[in-house]
Amino acid sequence: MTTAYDASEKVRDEVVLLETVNMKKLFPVKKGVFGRVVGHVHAVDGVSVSIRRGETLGLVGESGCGKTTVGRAILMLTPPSDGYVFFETPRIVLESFKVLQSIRSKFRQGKAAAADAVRLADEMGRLFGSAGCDVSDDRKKDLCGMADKIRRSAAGDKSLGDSAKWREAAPEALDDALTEVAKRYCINFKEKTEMKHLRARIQIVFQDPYSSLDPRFTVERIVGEGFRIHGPPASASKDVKFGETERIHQLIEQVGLSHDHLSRLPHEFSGGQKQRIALARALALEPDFIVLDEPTSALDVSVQAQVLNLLRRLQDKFGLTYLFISHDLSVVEHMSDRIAVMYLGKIIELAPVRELLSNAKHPYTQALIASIPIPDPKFKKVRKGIEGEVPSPIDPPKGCRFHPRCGLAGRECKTIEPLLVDIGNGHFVACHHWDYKVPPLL
Amino acid sequence: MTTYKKPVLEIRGLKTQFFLREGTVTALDGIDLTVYENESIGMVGETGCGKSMTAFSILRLVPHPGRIESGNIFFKESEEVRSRRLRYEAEAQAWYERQPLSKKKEYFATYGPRPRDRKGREMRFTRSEVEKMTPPEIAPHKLVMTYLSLLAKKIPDSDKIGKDAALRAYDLLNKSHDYMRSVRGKKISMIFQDPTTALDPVFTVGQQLREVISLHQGIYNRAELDSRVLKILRLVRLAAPETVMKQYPHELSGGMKQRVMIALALSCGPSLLIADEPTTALDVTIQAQVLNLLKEVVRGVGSTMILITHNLGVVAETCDRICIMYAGRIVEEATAAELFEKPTHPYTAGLLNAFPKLGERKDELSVIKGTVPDLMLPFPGCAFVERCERATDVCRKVRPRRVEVYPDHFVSCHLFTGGANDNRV
Amino acid sequence: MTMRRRLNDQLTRWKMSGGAKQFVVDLLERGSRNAMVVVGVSIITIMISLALLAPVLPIAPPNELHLELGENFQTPSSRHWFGTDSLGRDVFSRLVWGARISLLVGTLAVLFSLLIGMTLGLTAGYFGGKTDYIISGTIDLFWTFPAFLLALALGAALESPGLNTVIIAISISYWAGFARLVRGQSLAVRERLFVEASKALGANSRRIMFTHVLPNCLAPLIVWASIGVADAITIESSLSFLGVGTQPPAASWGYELQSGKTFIEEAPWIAVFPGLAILVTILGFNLLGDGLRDVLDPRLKGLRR
Amino acid sequence: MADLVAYIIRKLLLAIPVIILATLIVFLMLYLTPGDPVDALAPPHSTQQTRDAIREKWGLNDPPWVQYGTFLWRLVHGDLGTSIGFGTRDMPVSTLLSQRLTNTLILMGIGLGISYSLGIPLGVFAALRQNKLADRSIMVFTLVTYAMPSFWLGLLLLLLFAVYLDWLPLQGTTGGFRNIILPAMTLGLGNAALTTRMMRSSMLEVIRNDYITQLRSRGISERDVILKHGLKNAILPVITVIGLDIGWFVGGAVVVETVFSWPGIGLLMTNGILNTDFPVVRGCTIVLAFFVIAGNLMADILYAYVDPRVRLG
Repeated sequence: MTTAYDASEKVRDEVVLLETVNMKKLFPVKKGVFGRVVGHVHAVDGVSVSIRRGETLGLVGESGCGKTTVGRAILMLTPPSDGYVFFETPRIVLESFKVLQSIRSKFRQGKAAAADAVRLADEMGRLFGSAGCDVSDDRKKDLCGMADKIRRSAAGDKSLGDSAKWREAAPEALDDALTEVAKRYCINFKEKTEMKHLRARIQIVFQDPYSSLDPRFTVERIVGEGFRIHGPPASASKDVKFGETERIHQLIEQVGLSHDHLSRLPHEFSGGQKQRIALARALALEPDFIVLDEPTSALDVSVQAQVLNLLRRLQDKFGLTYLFISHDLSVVEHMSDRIAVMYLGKIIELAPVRELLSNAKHPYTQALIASIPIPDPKFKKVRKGIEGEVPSPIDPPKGCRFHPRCGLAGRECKTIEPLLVDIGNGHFVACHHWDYKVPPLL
Repeated sequence: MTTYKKPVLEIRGLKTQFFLREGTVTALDGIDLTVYENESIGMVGETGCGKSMTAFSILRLVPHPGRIESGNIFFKESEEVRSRRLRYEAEAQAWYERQPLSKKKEYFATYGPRPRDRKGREMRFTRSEVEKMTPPEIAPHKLVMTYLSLLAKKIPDSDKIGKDAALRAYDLLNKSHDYMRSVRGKKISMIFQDPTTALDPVFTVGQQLREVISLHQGIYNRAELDSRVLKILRLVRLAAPETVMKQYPHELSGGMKQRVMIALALSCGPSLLIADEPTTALDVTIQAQVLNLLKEVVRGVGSTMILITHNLGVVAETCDRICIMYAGRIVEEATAAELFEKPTHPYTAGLLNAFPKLGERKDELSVIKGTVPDLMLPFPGCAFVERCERATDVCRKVRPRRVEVYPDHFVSCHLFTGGANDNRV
Repeated sequence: MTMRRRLNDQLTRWKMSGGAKQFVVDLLERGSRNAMVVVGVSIITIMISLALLAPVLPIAPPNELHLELGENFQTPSSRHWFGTDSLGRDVFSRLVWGARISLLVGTLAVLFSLLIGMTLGLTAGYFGGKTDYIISGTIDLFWTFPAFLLALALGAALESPGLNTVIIAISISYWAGFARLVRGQSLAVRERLFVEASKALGANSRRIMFTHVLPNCLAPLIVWASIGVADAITIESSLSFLGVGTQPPAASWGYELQSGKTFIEEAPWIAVFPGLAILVTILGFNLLGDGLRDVLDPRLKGLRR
Repeated sequence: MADLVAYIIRKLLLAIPVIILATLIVFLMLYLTPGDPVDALAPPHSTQQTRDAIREKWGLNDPPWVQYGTFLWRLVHGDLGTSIGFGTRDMPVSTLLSQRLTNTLILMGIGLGISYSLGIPLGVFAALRQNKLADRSIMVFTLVTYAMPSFWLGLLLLLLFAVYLDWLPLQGTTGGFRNIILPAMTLGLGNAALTTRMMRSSMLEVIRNDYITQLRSRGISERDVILKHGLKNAILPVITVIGLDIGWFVGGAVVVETVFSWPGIGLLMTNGILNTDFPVVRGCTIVLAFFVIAGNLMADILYAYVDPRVRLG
């Protein structure tokens, strides 16, 4: 009867596996005798991206654009300096969180009106009143109470006294609510022990297979390292007698190696085999989400194909979610469902694969696609690449970061930073001139 | 309408080996290649297939403990001398064709494995031994000896190519070290893969360019040198060449460094430019810039280019002709269009399919099973046999000859030599 | 025969086991193929056995004086292999007894420096930040300051010259090398991706330090310790030569040399043989160190002293 | 050049805490001596009056940091106390030091000269003849030379050149230049051996680099490749340890001066130790420590001058 309603309800109940909200990572640049901080490398500068369960999000960009830092920040290997990394969060919580954030920024700027306080109270009420939000009941009651008071104060109820004046109370309640949600759902707000458990669920495979395996460990120890940290593998879902050794054997088979490889040391393996071992190590704790940081860029083409196929197979088998980071758009295209393009610490375009390749809107994405050499001499096109090189991330250009190299740049590009806007079809782009008609690329 | 193409460089039976404590690695195993004037030829292959080693062998800069074991590299031969040589070679080829298959293995140095004794060591022959082995009625046997005796590192006066002084005079492998130095940088020039490690870190860009220019062009006047340096830096389109000249390599970005490298290579107007993975260390947009520059500049200078890369896309866009290398051998050679349209060797076909192409998303990439063979082990037959889906018995035993399957399209595979059906083995 | 096979089996099993045992087997296997290591180990073994067996060897007691005419300044002969000194003592016997002191000082001083250095180096590498800043500053200071000079100043100032003083002085002066090494190594290893992977699996810093960082420091530490013993022996003999180290009548190579110096024209053997003993011992440890460096980690070639 | 100047200034500033720490350690030496600190500073068998004067002068009753201040203040003014040893009693330590300073500097200068002018060419030569007979012999020779204790080497040289061959004077300074040859050789040879080994391995590393192949591919002669490009790169690690070398020389100078009775600061120090002349020993330690610090500073600056990459840091 009400299928549309059902669908929307489904979306509302959906749990988003990973979402970053305005994630930033700055590295201080030190200089002089006393290590004075003279500036910051804006490696990641406000990245908001969401990854659904079971999909592969590709992240492309040139060296120094911050794509590797995004992966490392999600894993807390280099914890983000600002922003939120949500893990396994119901969509309703996320939506409320974003609304609350926008209201907070209004309050910070001092532009808030009574209507905003009412909106705030409504939003808080909805968030902490719902069962989807997993916060202790006491805190929920507290926060709902606060929301209630604010609403009444904003509505002009004088009976509550000065202490409940919405102008003072609202920012406080907002901070409380945001912290409460962040503490429950954000990786970068977790306690140490909680973090350790989360670590088992998010894993990474690095680019360089040569340095990612300890040269003094046998393959068995490398693959089994997770069990030394988190204890033996969970046997509840598996056969009763399912010990560590069996699990390691199973893992090593899953990545296409054999049992007699287990007692060997990393230096006896080729690059592709090392990458398989690294993959087995990542899979050992049965993670949900794996960051693949250029997993094949150190490999030869024929071996790369083997590893890419393996990654695909494993994803289907275990329902894994990937963040696939690479500089190679053709590989990313092959692997991903959606692609995000990064430039100088920002995501400048994000779209489903086909949409991005056939209908790229951002001039940088267009240039990136045009720069890729096509292994087919029939396309001996005159390349419409871009001039110049990526500016320093220490002092990125004002306005749109791409404007010094952009053919379409106008005055507004030099001053106003374009926001990532939805242009339909799940296509997001951060450009003032995305509407500009472009000749087809391929 | 085949126009006569003038060859710049002709490689014949080039074999380069590395002598390690663990054994002998055969990095190049009988390379034959002809590079014509004003063309750009791409050499494609995976790590360890010997594509870079070909470049170093041409310049005779094979690092220790490697050595060029045999072969000839004819550089800028005169037309008359070349035709004579081709005649010798054709005679030898014809003789070889007449041999029963079992003997082919034993004899022919260029196309087959070297004869080995029971311990697997390579056998070296004296002249009389070779004559004893060779049926007397066959005249071109002496050519066989050329190759065999080159192995023995001496050229007896009875073999045709070896005796022909005019022919030998063009062979780079016969030249003195001083002569080679005058060729390097001036006539044959090279661009290296990683510009961060291939420029001397403690000299400025200007100093490094001046050194090369003054060496090969005999210019010692500082002002003139500087103007030359600026000219060449402008040619590679470096912004602010005056500043770049005074800078050290570490002060430049990767793309700029590679431009400086190109400037170094082109500074003396070489007739042959060897670019060894010139864009591998660069980002894709910078790669596009550098490739465009290379194409343009090479055409502008009127030079010939050998482009070595692992990226099929790069050669497809840049090169006229492409050689596919595998385990130290050239397995297929064709024009770019032809190669991508009709990949003939199973390895080429596998490589093309394993390469993810933009806009052609597949569920599964087709793969070449297994890994590259150990170059320390001798393979009497085809090097690709272990990974080949269509390998037969003969592939394991006899090295496939190079055959022309289509016009100007050569392949070394028993599927096309007729060897696969040869039951005389 | 079966013994040998069983030993071989055991070694193979250890080799496959990874970790410390595998490291030891590897060390033995590769070391025995390196000529420098073999020569070095042989020299050191001979020196150590001489030193250990000194009390039971059929040699004259080192302090037995023979002041009778003709008994002192004897040239080397079958009775006194290395001759006798100005007091008629047997030079060979004094050298054998001197080996005890040199080797003891060398080993103990290196052991203490190793302990100080490893603790401080690991602390700096483990905590990083301010702690690292202070510790590495101290390390650098001690590193640039010549160990010998510091030991000399300490030896001159410390209460009573003697064996303990020398060991303490050398340990205090020499630890910086070890600390630098461990700190540098731990910083380098922490950058390696396998440590990152371990972190991603949830390993804490302590686990990373002890399972990844420390084992990867082992090879350079062994190399360094071997060369360190040679250095410590040099310093000890230099101190004794200057009269700050071991005090007579205990037999010490440096002191023997010093007393032989006066008679260098008439009885060169008194000074020549102790020097030779020092030379051979130091050579042995240096050979072992250099050889192990080649065997274990060729990248360490740049390291010095 | 501006970046080089900034670099030097930075290095000079960084030397200040080092100097302070070094003087602090020297200051603390006094408290390592047995008994009352006055015992170490006052001549033996001196009257209570003299002892009180000394106690007063160095403020030994003050709190430690004030004492350190007094010590520094006097140090800056060149007052290191007076000698209490036999023969030099009551002479200011600074006078004793300044008399000997030149001799030590000459010895170390010539020693350094010998060690680099021998070590660098030998190292390059050995690298170019890697694993050949010449290389092997050089390596064995340097290994043995380095293992030789310098006092023993000195004695052997004396025995050979002064006693048996009688070419050079036994000891002292009366023979002019001929006197310095043996001490300087003794001091320089050990470090020459070390420099040779270091230069060799550094050169071997450098010639494996891509840029060396690149230079060869430009037709540049082998001589230029090695002596111009190779040497300039290979010498960098050697320069980084010049500071350590100077430290080594300072330590070695003490021993060598004693062996050859060369009247430098080292000999002064050994005599001071034998005479239990604490003020002299302390003075010598300070001067030698300054040598080390200055040497390190010079090495840093030299390094920045040769290697353009360092200055940025």
